[in-house]
Amino acid sequence: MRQFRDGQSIMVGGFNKVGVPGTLVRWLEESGVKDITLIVNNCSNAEGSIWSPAAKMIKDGRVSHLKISYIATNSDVCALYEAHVLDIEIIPQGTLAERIRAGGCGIGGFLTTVGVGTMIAEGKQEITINGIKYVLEMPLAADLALVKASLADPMGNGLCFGTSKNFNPAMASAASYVMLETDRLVPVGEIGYEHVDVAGIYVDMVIPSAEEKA
Amino acid sequence: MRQFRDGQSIMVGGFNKVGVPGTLVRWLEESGVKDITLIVNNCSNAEGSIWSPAAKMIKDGRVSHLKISYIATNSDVCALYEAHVLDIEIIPQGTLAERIRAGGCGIGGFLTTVGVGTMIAEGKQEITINGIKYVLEMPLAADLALVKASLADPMGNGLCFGTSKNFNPAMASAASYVMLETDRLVPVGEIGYEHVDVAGIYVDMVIPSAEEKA
Amino acid sequence: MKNVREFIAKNVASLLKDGDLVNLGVGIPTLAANYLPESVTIFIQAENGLLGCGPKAREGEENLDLIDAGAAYITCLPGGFTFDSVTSFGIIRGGHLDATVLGALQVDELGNLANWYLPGKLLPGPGGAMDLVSGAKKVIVATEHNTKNGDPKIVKRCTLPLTSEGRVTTIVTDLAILNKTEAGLKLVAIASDITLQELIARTGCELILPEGEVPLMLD
Amino acid sequence: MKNVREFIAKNVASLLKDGDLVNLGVGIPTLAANYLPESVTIFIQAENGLLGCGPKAREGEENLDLIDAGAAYITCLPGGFTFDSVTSFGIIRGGHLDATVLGALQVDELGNLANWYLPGKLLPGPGGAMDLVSGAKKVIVATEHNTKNGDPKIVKRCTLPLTSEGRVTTIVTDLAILNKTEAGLKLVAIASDITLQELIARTGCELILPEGEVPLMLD
Repeated sequence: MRQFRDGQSIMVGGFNKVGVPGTLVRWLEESGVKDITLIVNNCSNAEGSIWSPAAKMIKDGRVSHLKISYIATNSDVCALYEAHVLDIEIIPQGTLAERIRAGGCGIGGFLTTVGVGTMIAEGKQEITINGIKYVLEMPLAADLALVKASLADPMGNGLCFGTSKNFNPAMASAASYVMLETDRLVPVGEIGYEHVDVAGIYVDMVIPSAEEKA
Repeated sequence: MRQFRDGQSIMVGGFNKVGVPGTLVRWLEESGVKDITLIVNNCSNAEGSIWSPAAKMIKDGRVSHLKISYIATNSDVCALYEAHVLDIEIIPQGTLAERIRAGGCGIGGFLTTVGVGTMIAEGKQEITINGIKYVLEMPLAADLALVKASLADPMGNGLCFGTSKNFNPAMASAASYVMLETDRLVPVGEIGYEHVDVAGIYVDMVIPSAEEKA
Repeated sequence: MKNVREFIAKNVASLLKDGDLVNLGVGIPTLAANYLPESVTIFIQAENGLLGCGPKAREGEENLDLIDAGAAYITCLPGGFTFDSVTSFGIIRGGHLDATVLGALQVDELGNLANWYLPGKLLPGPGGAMDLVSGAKKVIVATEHNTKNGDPKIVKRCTLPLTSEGRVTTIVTDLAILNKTEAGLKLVAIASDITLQELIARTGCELILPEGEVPLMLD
Repeated sequence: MKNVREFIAKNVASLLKDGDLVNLGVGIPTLAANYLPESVTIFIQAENGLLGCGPKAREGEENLDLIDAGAAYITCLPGGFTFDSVTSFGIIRGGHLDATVLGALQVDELGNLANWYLPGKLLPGPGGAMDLVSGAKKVIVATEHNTKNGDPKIVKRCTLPLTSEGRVTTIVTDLAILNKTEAGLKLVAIASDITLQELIARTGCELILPEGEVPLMLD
């Protein structure tokens, strides 16, 4: 697909196995692109995981920069980190979400106490206000976002069931091009205007999911 | 009511006439409290406006600090500002919303281009990153928030119809004590867990609205 | 005599493109939506919490919870959605609006805008104007060319408190359409009922003139 | 021999108060919910996007879109609600959690915690731990007192990469409950199956002892 190109920065929504655009992740891997900056909360390399194609890309060296929060489910990442062969930025989960939000909503940076006094703060500007130390965190945006919604209409408005929202609404706001995968395509207007989680204005392409839920 | 006390900072939700907790605003005025820091988007002094009790407090000198975005609907505020008898902080609407959000979600400050080069930036720290000038805006929290939801359950979970969300969800997150007014009290569980706009965990008291909609 | 508000609105409408996501300020800017050609569909954001604003609600059919930023009862088009103020200004500040159209007290050749405070006289407050002007890709100012006293609203340097620095891209008045360029304000079109000399006399700064004939504004 | 995980979980549960809004980490912390007295109802947040976590879903009745942070299919109690990660960590960082319970690789007498990286060996990553520890009012560490090699996990100064500085309020292990105070770690309760001497020997920093008898942990 022409949407996938070498050298892109790509955000992929999902937390653990829920809210992950599995078909798009598979298409991404099959496209053969390399030198990718991958931005994810987690990326399991367990066999049969919905993340497997992305985990394969990491293992195969096609991901040159990885920005990630939770690594426990991917032993390759630990090995690559220790071997210094992959540039990994480890980001606290809330800071990851907030940086993506900032990237999407025109915030130039924000102050948080999260990470102060830890490796996470290294190389970052520290600002003390009223005696409280903060680290200045920068916005995070991407060339491409692959996101998921339970229902979506052709305009790209998405509704996410249960805990499947996670990173999807924010990532959709923070990428130049947004591909939305959905379990069920519904007509425009079927998602009530008070219940839109992923805003259609951010979405450039909607595709039906080919994954079976496990 | 013992919730209202002299010297408090109080946020009141609503945009123009929608999503305003009219009964709570009336109770606040009737309580006789003074020396209030009032944080609102707007506050019409038109006769019969749902904001009238708050506008009366401003006119009567019971509001000592006013933080506000849109003033056109209240000619008293303009007069008080010119006469330097009321301390008014004028805040761009999006910055007001974002500062309240920051106050509720533990963000110690944020960088925005909004207001750079204007009166709004006076006295604030300016930071230049990659050649772009930002102003550092500080979080805003309050002692008390008066908010509104169309439906609410006894746990304080609220759902807001139409454009009545506006400042209500953010203000509920940013105050030590939160009073929620609702058009209709519903049993716990009736608002679907995917449709909560005002989070019950923030809310300390729920009251039925005594206002008629106009 | 021409209806100035409608004339400006019509010419603003001509600058909007099919598919644009637009925020229209109260007054003349909102009128612009009435003058779009049939081939052009825009998505209108109301900063109080709605994207996909439809026509005003018919009398007796108002949803009392659904207003636009000017407090008119409106409708929501299919595919539209509602949101809170935090999300609304995230859309605005995040650069997701193709254009914003709003009024002016003054606007200058650097693209500076003043529209929220006339010291000693009028304090409407910024509302969402500062955010809109900072965030939108295209900032269209819709204003009468001169004040009621005949003073130019288009000036060399704004003297009133600024709304934003250098963000205005286009100015549409009852006399002309001007584009902000690095070199100053460039005349793009002129109203058919005035001469170039009159326009220059009623403008408070130098204008960059196009080569050849000046195109006419829509009547 | 006592079941260490259940023992720790039970003693963690004794520290939670009726009405508390709590985030429970994967493992022992999550077990704590099973040991609450009937008089205590807590609200559980799962940082992946749910507040009001109910029991695990019964087999065959799973909602495949509803998991907790440990990826277990769970249920949502009446009055609970779901949200995205931005909102979730707004709740966490904003100081709205009464308590968070999580594991440790090391914890020290200054209240520093290390639990996300064992250089050269294990890189679970912080996930939400740094945010939780920074934001929650009470930070309860639930951990075995010693590593599998017998080394103390409770030390004078953490040597592993920190999760946070000085935020731990209470440590619950298979041997003791310790409160962080300005002066150091204070012994609050001891397991009934060890002596004070043994506890001190198995702890990597000095402990402040209570006056009189040391209370016993729940068995």
